Amino acid sequence: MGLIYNEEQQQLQDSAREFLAARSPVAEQRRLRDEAVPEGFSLGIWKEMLELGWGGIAAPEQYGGLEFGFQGFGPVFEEIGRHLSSAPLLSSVVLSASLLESMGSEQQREKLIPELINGQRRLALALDEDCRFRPERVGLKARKDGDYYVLDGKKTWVVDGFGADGWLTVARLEDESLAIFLVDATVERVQVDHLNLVDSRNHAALTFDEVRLPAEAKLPGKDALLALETVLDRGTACLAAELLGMSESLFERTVDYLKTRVQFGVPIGSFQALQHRAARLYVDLQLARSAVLAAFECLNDPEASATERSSLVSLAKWKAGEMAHRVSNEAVQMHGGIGVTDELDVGLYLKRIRVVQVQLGDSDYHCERYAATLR
Amino acid sequence: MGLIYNEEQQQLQDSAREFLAARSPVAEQRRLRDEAVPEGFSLGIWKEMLELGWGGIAAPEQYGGLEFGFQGFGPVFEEIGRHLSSAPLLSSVVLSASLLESMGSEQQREKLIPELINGQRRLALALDEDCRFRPERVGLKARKDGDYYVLDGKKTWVVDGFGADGWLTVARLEDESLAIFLVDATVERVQVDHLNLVDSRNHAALTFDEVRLPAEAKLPGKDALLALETVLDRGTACLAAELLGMSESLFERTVDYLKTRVQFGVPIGSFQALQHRAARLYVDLQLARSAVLAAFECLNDPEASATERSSLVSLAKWKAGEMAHRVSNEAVQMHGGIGVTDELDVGLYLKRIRVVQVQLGDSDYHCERYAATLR
Amino acid sequence: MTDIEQFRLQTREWLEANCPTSMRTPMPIDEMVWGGRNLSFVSEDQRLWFERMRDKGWFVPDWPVGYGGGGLDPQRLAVLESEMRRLRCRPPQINLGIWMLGPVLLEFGTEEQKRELLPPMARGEIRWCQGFSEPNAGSDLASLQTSAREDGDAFIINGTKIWTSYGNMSDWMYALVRTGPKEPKHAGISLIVLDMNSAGVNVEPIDLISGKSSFCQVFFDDVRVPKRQLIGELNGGWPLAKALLQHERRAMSKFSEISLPTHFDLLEYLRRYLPDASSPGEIALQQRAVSCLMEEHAFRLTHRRINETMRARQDASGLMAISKLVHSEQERDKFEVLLDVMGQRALGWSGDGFSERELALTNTWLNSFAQTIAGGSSEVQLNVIAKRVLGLPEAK
Amino acid sequence: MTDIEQFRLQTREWLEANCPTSMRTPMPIDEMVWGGRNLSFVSEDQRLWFERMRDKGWFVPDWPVGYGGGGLDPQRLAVLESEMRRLRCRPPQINLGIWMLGPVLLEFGTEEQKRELLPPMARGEIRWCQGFSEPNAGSDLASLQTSAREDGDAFIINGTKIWTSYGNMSDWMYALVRTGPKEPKHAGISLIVLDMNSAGVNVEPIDLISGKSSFCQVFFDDVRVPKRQLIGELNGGWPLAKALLQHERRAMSKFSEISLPTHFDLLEYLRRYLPDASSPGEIALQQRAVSCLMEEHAFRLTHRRINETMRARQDASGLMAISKLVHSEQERDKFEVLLDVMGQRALGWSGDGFSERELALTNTWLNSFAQTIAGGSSEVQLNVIAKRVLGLPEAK
Repeated sequence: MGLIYNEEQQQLQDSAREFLAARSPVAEQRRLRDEAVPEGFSLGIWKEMLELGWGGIAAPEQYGGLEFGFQGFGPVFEEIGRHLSSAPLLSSVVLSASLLESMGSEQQREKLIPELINGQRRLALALDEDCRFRPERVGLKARKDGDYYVLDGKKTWVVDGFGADGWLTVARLEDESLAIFLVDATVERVQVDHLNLVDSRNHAALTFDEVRLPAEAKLPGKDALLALETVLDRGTACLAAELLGMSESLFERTVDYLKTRVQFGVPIGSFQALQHRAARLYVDLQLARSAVLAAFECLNDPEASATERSSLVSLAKWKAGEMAHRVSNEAVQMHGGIGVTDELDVGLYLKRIRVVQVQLGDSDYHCERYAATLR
Repeated sequence: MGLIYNEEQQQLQDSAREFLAARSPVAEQRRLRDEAVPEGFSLGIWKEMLELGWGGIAAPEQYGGLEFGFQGFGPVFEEIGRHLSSAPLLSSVVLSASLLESMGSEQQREKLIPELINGQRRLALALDEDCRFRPERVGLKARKDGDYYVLDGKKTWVVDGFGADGWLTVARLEDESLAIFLVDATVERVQVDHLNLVDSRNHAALTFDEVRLPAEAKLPGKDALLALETVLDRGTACLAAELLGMSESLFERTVDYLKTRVQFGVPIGSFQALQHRAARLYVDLQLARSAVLAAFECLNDPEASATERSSLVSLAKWKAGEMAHRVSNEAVQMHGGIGVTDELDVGLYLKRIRVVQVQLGDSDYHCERYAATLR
Repeated sequence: MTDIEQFRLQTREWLEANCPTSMRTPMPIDEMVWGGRNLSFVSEDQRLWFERMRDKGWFVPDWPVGYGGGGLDPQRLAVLESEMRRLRCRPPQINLGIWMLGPVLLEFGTEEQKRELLPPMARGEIRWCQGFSEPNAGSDLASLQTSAREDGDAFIINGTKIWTSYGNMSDWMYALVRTGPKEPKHAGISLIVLDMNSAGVNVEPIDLISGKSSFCQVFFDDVRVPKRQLIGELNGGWPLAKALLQHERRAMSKFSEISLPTHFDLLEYLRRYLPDASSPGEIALQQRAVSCLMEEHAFRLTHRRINETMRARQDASGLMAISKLVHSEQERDKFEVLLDVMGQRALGWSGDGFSERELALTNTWLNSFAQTIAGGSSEVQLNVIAKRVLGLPEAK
Repeated sequence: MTDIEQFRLQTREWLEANCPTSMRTPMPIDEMVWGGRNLSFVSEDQRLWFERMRDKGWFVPDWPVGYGGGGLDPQRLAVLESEMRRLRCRPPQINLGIWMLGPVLLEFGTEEQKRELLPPMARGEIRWCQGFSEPNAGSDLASLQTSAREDGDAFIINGTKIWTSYGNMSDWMYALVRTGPKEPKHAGISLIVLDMNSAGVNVEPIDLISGKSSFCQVFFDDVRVPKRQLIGELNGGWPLAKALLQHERRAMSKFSEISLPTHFDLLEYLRRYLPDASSPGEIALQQRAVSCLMEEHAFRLTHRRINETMRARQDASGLMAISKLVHSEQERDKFEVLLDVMGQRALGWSGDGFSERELALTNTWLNSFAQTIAGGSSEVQLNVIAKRVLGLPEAK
């Protein structure tokens, strides 16, 4: 690809924008919130997305995917951000299907990936345990007991974990290495609690109380941490694209407001102090866009090293997060009184941006990770 | 005192301002630089300062001081900053006389403090060894050898160290504890190199090559590190006051320029973006002033604990440093092209501010030190 | 003993005898007594303290006795206030009428208006709200559009007011309206008072990004207001509005003195949520949090400096001009750091997954966005500093 | 083989034969050949390369042969440029005359002026400097005050120009002067050229905060300039000035392509001066430095994006509008961090106490302040982004 969208990506973006504007605009997100839909998304719209082929963008043809390449998620997540749309695309496809592809048995891959892609099944990744993202700090224990594993511990901030058909659960084995278990939602002694965050999406806390799983629930692939890193990089890039899309939309709304809102007889956008601040936001937006596109370019490049990948992905999430932070704060401030009312969509963007900033690592985390690639 | 100057302090400030404006204005600093005066100050003006009593502001009456209290140095160093004046008041009086007072023998105190106060003798503190201030990281070694000590190692950034009559040198003993030695300038095997920094003041590097000193050169007081901390806090507060004075003067010049410089037919100070930036500098200046005054109040308070003292002093240096940094950058930028010419005094302030920011600990150092007081 | 000393003694005795001990404790925001038609108390002590002070006329100790006040001279007023502070007495009643409209009525009202409006105010029988801001007139009050058209012995009001605190719980409103549609902006404004029960008044609470709020939007649809409820001259409302805004500033500072907003101590949260920072990112975050604490410390010192400056009768106007800006921005900055420290734990909206304090934190964080906008946005504050304090020329 | 292919082959052969290998290396700033009356070379290769290219007319390959140019059409010009790039040939001569005045003369000059001025320019015999800015006309060029009064067949020039690069080493100047003192600002300006040896011209180098500089202030005291040295119409200089400024932008980017400014790699300095950050303050500093590196990285990617956007023939104007602002501010920010990392070691002015690189760093740091001012200050850049890119209304 490169640092501008190629023709296919452009088409994907156009069709995503058209679809989301029609079927999943910001008003839909407001409806989901006001009606307190527990899944945080609309099942119908999710099916439509999958019919458009979004589930199979990166998946191999043999599992029913389109093999379009990972680059296809860039424009899609940008548009998802722009429309504040909500769907389990990240949790069930980008994270879960990717993880199964690298860690699952051939049997698991053949059965599960097609189901994830076409929406027959929905999985979520259960990784976090702390309030700050630290994928290496896993405390949930998996103890071998004959032919079984016994899982004990807690997971939190499981995105789309409520109502999922199962959770890919990261656990620590007795030898201190990490393993990933496919925990079916029907299994006993898992307690699922809904966590209602400011973005009104689907977040869950899971409590595993001596949960017994058959041995084959453990994904057989080697080096779970390495596989996880690759998969998390993909998810992180998608979140960066979502931040970019949200911020761009919010920025456009703000610039429009500056042009139309009149105070003291002139549009407030004629005040130089606001002009300079808006110009600085534009600068930040452009730098962030370059970083996000570079991350997707790298994820799509089979020759890229793990270091290059984590460097560019962390750069993208860091820069998009910092930028989105500034854009959202300034959007509220520049809208003045009306900016803090729930009536305007500005607040919905602000809240979702804050959640995405934190998910899969905030700025401090990714700055630290980028620094590690410089050694 | 409190957070505004009392009557005596106000008088001290007025007289210092009058004196410095007449005898040591910015032009004098420019002259010292252009003529490359190696001491970086004028001996004549220094004597006049001492005749005004500045040397004895904080010193006990028994040693010829005025016992005015340490609070007297606040207004004096503020004015020194305002006029960019240069004198060994910090090095020889605030640091050296204080250190002798707490660590010297009765004999040393009685002989040396009066001499420092009246200018018969000039000492400098030799502490730094690294490019970042870390008073605890002393590598210069002092080895006991019969009735002698042998000093070996290097010191750098010794303020006013060139041409001094001696250096109070911080060294590490064989048992790893710190000690302070009075090294007379006449002693052999000390090499003095002049370091020409952007502020054109007197900075020296000292090389001790197996320097033999009589045992009594070691100040007899206990716990050199503790004494040093107290003394450094005093010096740090004075530097914060100097930063405050420099910044206030620079800010006033900048606001004047904004009012008088005409571009596109209007004074540039009517551009809202510049107005807001100037207003933010004013805010910073006020917060810094409060912090500096609080530090002096605390230094003057015999009941204040060491923790309170280091907390307030570090706050003052940190805030004054951050503020001075912003004020100096903005002063150059707002003056436009002429701001980067040597003709204007703006550059002289900028350069001196950068040096003072670093001396006795920069913002990172003092933020860390403040944090330690929160434990 | 001088008269004043005697008054102090009597006042102290009376307060000690009449102010219930439970009314000498800090007052949580939901225990404020607002007065008005729908008066209600959460405790018997609260009712007693309200009634005793009311009967002394000490809701408004310095108003003339004839209008229901306590008739105290400035010296005695100061004594009463200092004695109440000494005992930490809660204010027995809180009412915008007393703080804002009352003084303006005393200065600009007709004798008839004073007799009609002040005594119920002084007895806490009417709860007042304010109708200034409009959707298209925020910082720029002079461009307000709510109109009052003359019709016989009444005005007919049409339009809307926004950001009216407790509009839904108030009995009367004082409002700025446009009576002179052709006059230049400042010149066509009048001040009127009206009963919120009047036909055509509709009040809707405003939902904020932080959730439900006490702010309301008030709609006027052909609301009939008798002409005698015009305060001051027709089209002469602007100087009254300025007087009211000055009282507002004083009232705001009084309000912040007596109310106890939920305070979130950054240091406490640092210790709880980031007890041992070990990775470079965590350490950098910790140092950033410390910078934030240092800025707060410098501001607390500045606050003390304002007080000392005023006590020394020196000019504190420059320092006062920065106060609101710094405070509101520091609060916002503090929450930004708290969000970084607490991650998703600072982003809870509701439910058992979060502690009450965590949910309160989210709420306060989201409210902090309003603080840099309401009561003079940061931009307005910066304009004021640039022009009034630094003397920079009017923006071209 | 087409003509063009043949030309490419011949050019390649000629360059390989005539460009000395030492002239195919990156060019340090002090090895630039500026042309002019006081021509001097640091090496024989330099002289050879200069003379050979001059004799081909390839200082100005696309100018007409009649004016001393190479007479190449655009296609052949592109071939020559790409072949020179391929061999990494240094530019044989650098001259503002060629880059800026020449094209304007070709478009606006009289035949006589072209015949007189272009050939010596094309042979590198005259070094040109520029007289635009004045102490009271920086960003606002239209308010320049240097006057040219008519006196018989000459103009008499009085006034001063500032920020003239290498004014003290140049032979001729092209300058904007005010010929119509009564006309509105833009309308009274003319473009003239003059010999710096003329009586009444005085040049003084400007000392900057970083030390000696190549910038000069030029003073005119009753300087007599023949009327035939007026370029374009009397009072018609403004459109020419705009054309010149456009060439200036192109020249600046060409200049930054061929010159090798001393680059300071933050990462390298981090490794050298802060090899093992251990205290919280040092770790926070390190993370701050990493943020700086990340911003630089994002900007490098943006630069690449500009190129890709242009290659795809899409609109890159918004991205180009941010480029100068971001670059100059990132440089300044980088030095701020370097100062924190290196402490006093970054603040050396002269002497053996500092390494050459440390002293160069101080110098470059202090020069970085000029970068956010010169060539369109950051404020001007922000105005341009706000208005041209975002379409915000003119400041009131």
